[in-house]
Amino acid sequence: MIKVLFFGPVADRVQMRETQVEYTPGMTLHDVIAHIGMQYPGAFSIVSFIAVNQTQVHDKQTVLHDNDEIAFMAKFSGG
Amino acid sequence: MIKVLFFGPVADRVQMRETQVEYTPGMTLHDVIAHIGMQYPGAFSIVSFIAVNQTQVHDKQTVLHDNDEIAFMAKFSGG
Amino acid sequence: MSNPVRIQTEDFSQDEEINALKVGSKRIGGIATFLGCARDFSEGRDVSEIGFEAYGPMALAEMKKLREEAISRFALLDARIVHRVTTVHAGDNIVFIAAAAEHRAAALEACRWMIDELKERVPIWKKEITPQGDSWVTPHP
Amino acid sequence: MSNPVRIQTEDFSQDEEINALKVGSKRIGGIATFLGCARDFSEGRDVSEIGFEAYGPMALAEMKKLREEAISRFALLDARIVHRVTTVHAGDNIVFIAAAAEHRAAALEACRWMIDELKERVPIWKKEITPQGDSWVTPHP
Repeated sequence: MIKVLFFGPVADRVQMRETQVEYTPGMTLHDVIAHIGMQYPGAFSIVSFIAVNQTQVHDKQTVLHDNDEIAFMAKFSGG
Repeated sequence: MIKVLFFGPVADRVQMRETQVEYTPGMTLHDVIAHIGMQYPGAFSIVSFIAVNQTQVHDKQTVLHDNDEIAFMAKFSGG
Repeated sequence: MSNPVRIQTEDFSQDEEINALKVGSKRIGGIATFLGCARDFSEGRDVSEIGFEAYGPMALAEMKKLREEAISRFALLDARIVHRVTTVHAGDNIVFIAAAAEHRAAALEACRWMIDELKERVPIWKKEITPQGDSWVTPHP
Repeated sequence: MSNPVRIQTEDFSQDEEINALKVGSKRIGGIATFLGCARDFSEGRDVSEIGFEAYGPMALAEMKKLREEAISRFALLDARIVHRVTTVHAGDNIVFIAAAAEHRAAALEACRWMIDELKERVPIWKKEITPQGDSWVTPHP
Protein backbone atom coordinates (compact mmCIF):
# COMPACT_ATOMS: atom_id res chain seq x y z
CA MET A 1 0.00 0.00 0.00
CA ILE A 2 1.03 3.59 -0.63
CA LYS A 3 0.03 5.96 2.15
CA VAL A 4 -1.13 9.35 0.86
CA LEU A 5 -1.28 12.37 3.20
CA PHE A 6 -3.03 15.70 2.78
CA PHE A 7 -2.49 18.81 4.90
CA GLY A 8 -4.00 22.23 5.43
CA PRO A 9 -5.58 23.70 2.31
CA VAL A 10 -5.18 20.47 0.32
CA ALA A 11 -6.84 18.40 3.06
CA ASP A 12 -9.76 20.85 3.00
CA ARG A 13 -10.21 20.37 -0.75
CA VAL A 14 -10.09 16.56 -0.73
CA GLN A 15 -11.98 16.55 2.57
CA MET A 16 -9.72 13.99 4.16
CA ARG A 17 -6.30 13.83 5.70
CA GLU A 18 -5.13 10.43 4.57
CA THR A 19 -5.91 7.73 2.05
CA GLN A 20 -4.25 4.66 0.59
CA VAL A 21 -3.48 3.60 -2.96
CA GLU A 22 -2.86 -0.02 -3.92
CA TYR A 23 0.82 -0.60 -4.64
CA THR A 24 1.72 -2.22 -7.93
CA PRO A 25 5.35 -2.96 -8.83
CA GLY A 26 6.91 -0.30 -11.04
CA MET A 27 4.35 2.36 -10.19
CA THR A 28 5.53 5.96 -10.24
CA LEU A 29 4.58 9.12 -8.44
CA HIS A 30 2.79 10.14 -11.61
CA ASP A 31 0.49 7.10 -11.33
CA VAL A 32 -0.56 8.13 -7.82
CA ILE A 33 -1.14 11.73 -8.88
CA ALA A 34 -3.31 10.51 -11.78
CA HIS A 35 -5.26 8.21 -9.48
CA ILE A 36 -5.93 10.85 -6.82
CA GLY A 37 -6.46 13.58 -9.40
CA MET A 38 -9.25 11.53 -11.01
CA GLN A 39 -11.01 11.13 -7.67
CA TYR A 40 -10.58 14.76 -6.62
CA PRO A 41 -10.42 16.94 -9.70
CA GLY A 42 -9.31 20.44 -8.76
CA ALA A 43 -7.50 19.40 -5.60
CA PHE A 44 -4.13 19.53 -7.30
CA SER A 45 -4.32 23.11 -8.50
CA ILE A 46 -3.00 24.26 -5.11
CA VAL A 47 -0.42 21.49 -4.67
CA SER A 48 3.00 23.14 -4.80
CA PHE A 49 5.15 20.47 -3.16
CA ILE A 50 5.15 16.70 -3.12
CA ALA A 51 7.14 14.68 -0.62
CA VAL A 52 7.94 10.98 -0.78
CA ASN A 53 8.92 9.59 2.61
CA GLN A 54 9.22 13.13 3.98
CA THR A 55 11.62 14.32 1.34
CA GLN A 56 10.52 16.72 -1.35
CA VAL A 57 10.62 15.25 -4.86
CA HIS A 58 10.35 17.07 -8.15
CA ASP A 59 10.46 14.18 -10.62
CA LYS A 60 7.03 12.69 -11.22
CA GLN A 61 8.66 9.64 -12.77
CA THR A 62 10.08 8.75 -9.34
CA VAL A 63 9.50 5.01 -8.87
CA LEU A 64 7.62 4.15 -5.69
CA HIS A 65 8.08 1.27 -3.30
CA ASP A 66 5.53 -0.55 -1.21
CA ASN A 67 4.70 1.34 2.01
CA ASP A 68 5.98 4.66 0.69
CA GLU A 69 4.40 7.77 2.25
CA ILE A 70 3.41 10.51 -0.16
CA ALA A 71 2.32 13.98 0.92
CA PHE A 72 0.58 16.53 -1.29
CA MET A 73 1.18 20.01 0.03
CA ALA A 74 0.12 23.59 -0.69
CA LYS A 75 2.61 26.42 -0.31
CA PHE A 76 3.89 26.57 3.24
CA SER A 77 2.79 29.42 5.47
CA GLY A 78 4.48 28.71 8.78
CA GLY A 79 6.38 31.19 10.88
CA MET B 1 33.86 77.84 35.03
CA ILE B 2 33.97 75.28 32.25
CA LYS B 3 33.62 71.70 33.45
CA VAL B 4 35.86 69.28 31.55
CA LEU B 5 35.17 65.53 31.65
CA PHE B 6 37.38 62.61 30.66
CA PHE B 7 36.26 59.00 30.20
CA GLY B 8 37.78 55.59 29.69
CA PRO B 9 41.05 55.61 27.77
CA VAL B 10 41.32 59.42 27.86
CA ALA B 11 40.77 59.52 31.64
CA ASP B 12 43.58 56.96 31.98
CA ARG B 13 45.97 59.18 30.02
CA VAL B 14 45.22 62.40 31.89
CA GLN B 15 44.88 60.43 35.12
CA MET B 16 41.74 62.21 36.18
CA ARG B 17 38.07 62.14 35.36
CA GLU B 18 37.20 65.79 35.70
CA THR B 19 38.80 69.23 35.82
CA GLN B 20 37.76 72.84 35.48
CA VAL B 21 38.93 75.64 33.25
CA GLU B 22 38.36 79.30 34.09
CA TYR B 23 35.69 80.79 31.85
CA THR B 24 36.54 83.97 29.96
CA PRO B 25 33.98 85.67 27.72
CA GLY B 26 34.41 84.78 24.05
CA MET B 27 36.47 81.69 24.71
CA THR B 28 36.14 78.86 22.21
CA LEU B 29 36.43 75.10 22.34
CA HIS B 30 39.84 75.53 20.75
CA ASP B 31 41.03 77.57 23.75
CA VAL B 32 40.08 74.76 26.14
CA ILE B 33 41.76 72.14 23.95
CA ALA B 34 44.94 74.24 23.89
CA HIS B 35 44.83 74.70 27.65
CA ILE B 36 44.32 71.00 28.44
CA GLY B 37 46.68 69.90 25.69
CA MET B 38 49.48 71.96 27.20
CA GLN B 39 48.97 70.32 30.59
CA TYR B 40 48.61 66.79 29.21
CA PRO B 41 50.58 66.50 25.99
CA GLY B 42 49.76 63.26 24.23
CA ALA B 43 46.35 62.89 25.82
CA PHE B 44 44.59 64.19 22.74
CA SER B 45 46.02 61.74 20.24
CA ILE B 46 43.23 59.31 21.14
CA VAL B 47 40.44 61.88 21.39
CA SER B 48 38.01 61.14 18.57
CA PHE B 49 34.91 62.94 19.79
CA ILE B 50 34.24 66.12 21.71
CA ALA B 51 30.88 66.94 23.26
CA VAL B 52 29.69 70.28 24.57
CA ASN B 53 26.78 69.93 26.95
CA GLN B 54 26.35 66.29 25.91
CA THR B 55 26.10 67.03 22.22
CA GLN B 56 28.88 66.14 19.84
CA VAL B 57 30.54 69.16 18.22
CA HIS B 58 32.92 69.21 15.29
CA ASP B 59 33.74 72.91 15.07
CA LYS B 60 36.61 73.89 17.36
CA GLN B 61 35.62 77.55 16.93
CA THR B 62 32.42 76.83 18.86
CA VAL B 63 31.98 79.65 21.35
CA LEU B 64 31.58 78.49 24.93
CA HIS B 65 29.38 79.80 27.71
CA ASP B 66 29.94 79.86 31.42
CA ASN B 67 29.13 76.50 33.07
CA ASP B 68 29.39 74.57 29.81
CA GLU B 69 30.32 70.90 30.15
CA ILE B 70 32.95 69.60 27.75
CA ALA B 71 33.82 65.93 27.31
CA PHE B 72 36.89 64.58 25.54
CA MET B 73 36.24 61.05 24.34
CA ALA B 74 38.11 58.21 22.64
CA LYS B 75 36.34 56.04 20.08
CA PHE B 76 33.34 54.34 21.62
CA SER B 77 33.45 50.62 22.28
CA GLY B 78 30.11 49.87 23.89
CA GLY B 79 27.80 47.06 22.97
CA MET C 1 18.62 21.13 28.36
CA SER C 2 15.69 21.00 25.96
CA ASN C 3 16.08 20.04 22.34
CA PRO C 4 17.32 22.93 20.17
CA VAL C 5 14.75 22.16 17.45
CA ARG C 6 11.16 21.61 18.51
CA ILE C 7 7.57 21.63 17.33
CA GLN C 8 5.25 22.01 20.28
CA THR C 9 1.81 23.21 21.31
CA GLU C 10 2.94 24.97 24.48
CA ASP C 11 4.51 28.40 24.72
CA PHE C 12 8.27 28.91 25.19
CA SER C 13 10.46 31.33 27.10
CA GLN C 14 13.12 33.43 25.37
CA ASP C 15 15.15 33.46 28.57
CA GLU C 16 15.18 29.67 28.76
CA GLU C 17 16.17 29.34 25.10
CA ILE C 18 18.95 31.92 25.51
CA ASN C 19 20.24 30.20 28.64
CA ALA C 20 20.28 26.88 26.81
CA LEU C 21 22.45 28.50 24.13
CA LYS C 22 24.78 30.04 26.66
CA VAL C 23 25.54 26.88 28.60
CA GLY C 24 27.00 25.42 25.42
CA SER C 25 29.73 28.01 24.90
CA LYS C 26 31.49 30.83 26.70
CA ARG C 27 32.70 32.18 23.37
CA ILE C 28 29.33 33.63 22.37
CA GLY C 29 29.59 37.37 21.74
CA GLY C 30 26.16 37.89 20.18
CA ILE C 31 22.78 36.18 20.05
CA ALA C 32 20.25 37.34 17.48
CA THR C 33 16.68 36.18 17.85
CA PHE C 34 13.47 36.45 15.91
CA LEU C 35 10.11 35.96 17.56
CA GLY C 36 7.04 35.66 15.37
CA CYS C 37 3.77 36.55 17.09
CA ALA C 38 0.11 36.49 16.18
CA ARG C 39 -1.27 39.84 15.06
CA ASP C 40 -4.90 40.80 15.50
CA PHE C 41 -5.06 42.37 12.08
CA SER C 42 -4.02 40.96 8.74
CA GLU C 43 -4.77 42.03 5.18
CA GLY C 44 -7.37 44.47 6.42
CA ARG C 45 -9.46 41.97 8.38
CA ASP C 46 -9.70 41.30 12.10
CA VAL C 47 -8.19 37.97 12.99
CA SER C 48 -9.44 36.39 16.20
CA GLU C 49 -7.36 33.20 16.10
CA ILE C 50 -4.67 31.58 14.01
CA GLY C 51 -4.56 27.82 13.67
CA PHE C 52 -1.46 25.90 12.60
CA GLU C 53 -1.09 22.51 11.03
CA ALA C 54 2.20 20.73 10.29
CA TYR C 55 3.42 17.66 8.49
CA GLY C 56 5.10 16.88 11.79
CA PRO C 57 7.95 14.47 11.02
CA MET C 58 8.95 16.27 7.81
CA ALA C 59 8.67 19.71 9.43
CA LEU C 60 10.91 18.65 12.29
CA ALA C 61 13.44 17.07 9.92
CA GLU C 62 13.53 20.24 7.78
CA MET C 63 13.98 22.43 10.86
CA LYS C 64 16.88 20.25 12.02
CA LYS C 65 18.50 20.47 8.59
CA LEU C 66 17.95 24.23 8.59
CA ARG C 67 19.69 24.61 11.94
CA GLU C 68 22.64 22.52 10.85
CA GLU C 69 22.96 24.40 7.57
CA ALA C 70 22.84 27.74 9.40
CA ILE C 71 25.50 26.65 11.89
CA SER C 72 27.82 25.61 9.09
CA ARG C 73 27.04 28.44 6.66
CA PHE C 74 27.45 31.25 9.23
CA ALA C 75 29.99 29.53 11.53
CA LEU C 76 27.55 29.78 14.41
CA LEU C 77 28.37 28.46 17.85
CA ASP C 78 24.78 27.25 18.23
CA ALA C 79 21.21 27.87 17.04
CA ARG C 80 17.67 27.04 18.11
CA ILE C 81 14.36 26.84 16.26
CA VAL C 82 11.00 26.38 18.02
CA HIS C 83 7.61 26.45 16.25
CA ARG C 84 4.28 26.14 17.97
CA VAL C 85 1.57 24.15 16.22
CA THR C 86 -1.70 24.93 17.95
CA THR C 87 -4.32 27.67 17.93
CA VAL C 88 -3.04 31.08 18.99
CA HIS C 89 -4.57 34.47 19.73
CA ALA C 90 -3.32 38.02 19.18
CA GLY C 91 -0.03 38.56 20.98
CA ASP C 92 0.77 34.87 21.35
CA ASN C 93 4.16 33.50 20.34
CA ILE C 94 4.34 31.39 17.18
CA VAL C 95 7.95 30.85 16.20
CA PHE C 96 11.34 31.48 17.79
CA ILE C 97 14.70 31.52 16.04
CA ALA C 98 18.01 32.16 17.78
CA ALA C 99 21.53 32.29 16.38
CA ALA C 100 24.62 32.51 18.60
CA ALA C 101 27.98 33.52 17.19
CA GLU C 102 31.28 35.01 18.27
CA HIS C 103 30.40 38.29 16.55
CA ARG C 104 27.15 40.05 15.85
CA ALA C 105 27.16 40.09 12.04
CA ALA C 106 27.06 36.29 11.73
CA ALA C 107 24.37 35.99 14.42
CA LEU C 108 22.15 38.64 12.80
CA GLU C 109 22.57 37.30 9.27
CA ALA C 110 21.97 33.70 10.32
CA CYS C 111 18.83 34.64 12.25
CA ARG C 112 17.37 36.34 9.24
CA TRP C 113 18.37 33.51 6.92
CA MET C 114 16.77 30.91 9.18
CA ILE C 115 13.39 32.62 9.46
CA ASP C 116 13.32 33.30 5.71
CA GLU C 117 14.23 29.68 4.91
CA LEU C 118 11.83 28.28 7.50
CA LYS C 119 8.96 30.00 5.74
CA GLU C 120 10.07 28.53 2.40
CA ARG C 121 11.00 25.03 3.44
CA VAL C 122 9.11 23.85 6.50
CA PRO C 123 5.73 22.16 5.85
CA ILE C 124 3.53 24.15 8.22
CA TRP C 125 0.29 25.87 7.25
CA LYS C 126 -1.52 28.74 8.90
CA LYS C 127 -5.26 29.36 8.92
CA GLU C 128 -6.71 32.70 9.96
CA ILE C 129 -9.96 32.45 11.86
CA THR C 130 -11.95 35.65 11.50
CA PRO C 131 -15.50 36.71 12.32
CA GLN C 132 -16.15 36.39 8.57
CA GLY C 133 -14.87 32.80 8.40
CA ASP C 134 -11.65 30.85 8.16
CA SER C 135 -9.06 31.02 5.44
CA TRP C 136 -5.71 29.42 4.84
CA VAL C 137 -2.97 31.97 4.49
CA THR C 138 -1.46 32.20 1.05
CA PRO C 139 2.18 33.15 1.37
CA HIS C 140 3.35 36.23 -0.43
CA PRO C 141 5.81 35.56 -3.23
CA MET D 1 6.35 48.92 32.61
CA SER D 2 10.06 49.69 32.75
CA ASN D 3 11.63 52.41 30.64
CA PRO D 4 12.32 51.25 27.05
CA VAL D 5 15.80 52.82 27.11
CA ARG D 6 18.01 52.14 30.09
CA ILE D 7 21.60 52.09 31.32
CA GLN D 8 21.87 49.90 34.38
CA THR D 9 24.30 47.77 36.37
CA GLU D 10 21.89 44.88 36.95
CA ASP D 11 21.07 42.12 34.49
CA PHE D 12 17.85 42.11 32.45
CA SER D 13 15.40 39.47 31.25
CA GLN D 14 14.58 39.01 27.56
CA ASP D 15 11.15 37.71 28.51
CA GLU D 16 10.37 40.84 30.51
CA GLU D 17 11.56 43.12 27.71
CA ILE D 18 9.52 41.20 25.14
CA ASN D 19 6.44 41.32 27.34
CA ALA D 20 6.87 45.06 27.77
CA LEU D 21 6.89 45.40 23.97
CA LYS D 22 3.84 43.22 23.56
CA VAL D 23 1.61 45.04 26.01
CA GLY D 24 1.96 48.13 23.83
CA SER D 25 0.47 46.67 20.66
CA LYS D 26 -1.49 43.67 19.44
CA ARG D 27 -0.36 44.39 15.88
CA ILE D 28 3.17 43.11 16.39
CA GLY D 29 3.97 40.30 13.94
CA GLY D 30 7.69 40.06 14.59
CA ILE D 31 10.21 41.00 17.25
CA ALA D 32 13.91 40.88 16.41
CA THR D 33 16.40 41.08 19.23
CA PHE D 34 20.14 41.27 19.62
CA LEU D 35 21.83 40.28 22.85
CA GLY D 36 25.51 41.11 23.27
CA CYS D 37 27.35 38.92 25.79
CA ALA D 38 30.82 38.81 27.28
CA ARG D 39 33.14 36.30 25.62
CA ASP D 40 35.99 34.63 27.48
CA PHE D 41 38.28 35.03 24.51
CA SER D 42 39.10 38.10 22.48
CA GLU D 43 41.88 38.83 20.01
CA GLY D 44 43.72 35.68 21.03
CA ARG D 45 43.87 36.43 24.76
CA ASP D 46 41.87 35.09 27.66
CA VAL D 47 39.56 37.73 29.09
CA SER D 48 38.51 37.24 32.69
CA GLU D 49 36.35 40.34 33.08
CA ILE D 50 35.07 43.23 31.02
CA GLY D 51 34.54 46.62 32.60
CA PHE D 52 32.30 49.30 31.14
CA GLU D 53 32.30 53.02 31.58
CA ALA D 54 29.76 55.46 30.16
CA TYR D 55 29.27 59.18 29.82
CA GLY D 56 25.91 58.48 31.46
CA PRO D 57 23.64 61.40 30.56
CA MET D 58 24.94 61.66 27.00
CA ALA D 59 24.85 57.89 26.48
CA LEU D 60 21.23 57.72 27.62
CA ALA D 61 20.26 60.70 25.46
CA GLU D 62 21.92 59.10 22.41
CA MET D 63 20.20 55.77 23.08
CA LYS D 64 16.81 57.52 23.30
CA LYS D 65 17.49 59.33 20.02
CA LEU D 66 18.56 56.06 18.44
CA ARG D 67 15.32 54.34 19.49
CA GLU D 68 13.19 57.19 18.16
CA GLU D 69 15.10 57.27 14.87
CA ALA D 70 14.73 53.51 14.47
CA ILE D 71 10.99 53.65 15.15
CA SER D 72 10.50 56.32 12.54
CA ARG D 73 12.99 55.01 9.96
CA PHE D 74 11.69 51.41 9.99
CA ALA D 75 8.05 52.15 10.95
CA LEU D 76 8.44 50.08 14.10
CA LEU D 77 5.61 49.60 16.55
CA ASP D 78 8.12 49.83 19.42
CA ALA D 79 11.77 49.28 20.34
CA ARG D 80 13.90 48.86 23.45
CA ILE D 81 17.59 49.40 24.20
CA VAL D 82 19.24 48.33 27.46
CA HIS D 83 22.99 48.57 28.17
CA ARG D 84 24.67 47.39 31.32
CA VAL D 85 27.50 49.50 32.71
CA THR D 86 29.30 47.42 35.27
CA THR D 87 31.92 44.65 35.34
CA VAL D 88 30.86 41.44 33.63
CA HIS D 89 32.25 37.93 33.26
CA ALA D 90 32.16 35.41 30.43
CA GLY D 91 28.59 34.62 29.47
CA ASP D 92 27.09 37.70 31.11
CA ASN D 93 24.68 39.94 29.25
CA ILE D 94 25.95 43.35 28.13
CA VAL D 95 23.48 44.92 25.74
CA PHE D 96 19.96 44.17 24.56
CA ILE D 97 18.22 45.60 21.51
CA ALA D 98 14.67 44.75 20.46
CA ALA D 99 12.64 45.93 17.49
CA ALA D 100 8.93 45.15 17.13
CA ALA D 101 7.17 45.58 13.79
CA GLU D 102 4.15 44.33 11.91
CA HIS D 103 6.38 42.27 9.62
CA ARG D 104 9.71 40.56 10.09
CA ALA D 105 11.84 42.45 7.57
CA ALA D 106 11.46 45.80 9.33
CA ALA D 107 12.08 44.25 12.76
CA LEU D 108 15.23 42.45 11.62
CA GLU D 109 16.64 45.42 9.73
CA ALA D 110 15.94 47.85 12.57
CA CYS D 111 17.55 45.55 15.13
CA ARG D 112 20.72 45.37 13.09
CA TRP D 113 20.72 49.10 12.45
CA MET D 114 20.30 49.91 16.14
CA ILE D 115 23.17 47.74 17.36
CA ASP D 116 25.45 49.03 14.58
CA GLU D 117 24.55 52.65 15.37
CA LEU D 118 24.81 52.13 19.13
CA LYS D 119 28.41 51.07 18.71
CA GLU D 120 29.14 54.17 16.63
CA ARG D 121 27.20 56.76 18.56
CA VAL D 122 26.82 55.93 22.22
CA PRO D 123 29.63 57.10 24.54
CA ILE D 124 30.42 53.84 26.33
CA TRP D 125 33.89 52.30 26.65
CA LYS D 126 34.90 48.73 27.30
CA LYS D 127 38.02 47.56 29.10
CA GLU D 128 39.17 43.96 28.92
CA ILE D 129 40.69 42.66 32.11
CA THR D 130 43.07 39.78 31.37
CA PRO D 131 45.67 37.87 33.38
CA GLN D 132 48.25 39.92 31.43
CA GLY D 133 46.71 43.26 32.42
CA ASP D 134 43.89 45.60 31.44
CA SER D 135 43.33 47.25 28.12
CA TRP D 136 40.69 49.49 26.62
CA VAL D 137 39.09 47.95 23.59
CA THR D 138 39.84 49.77 20.36
CA PRO D 139 36.86 49.42 18.06
CA HIS D 140 37.42 47.90 14.68
CA PRO D 141 36.86 50.26 11.79
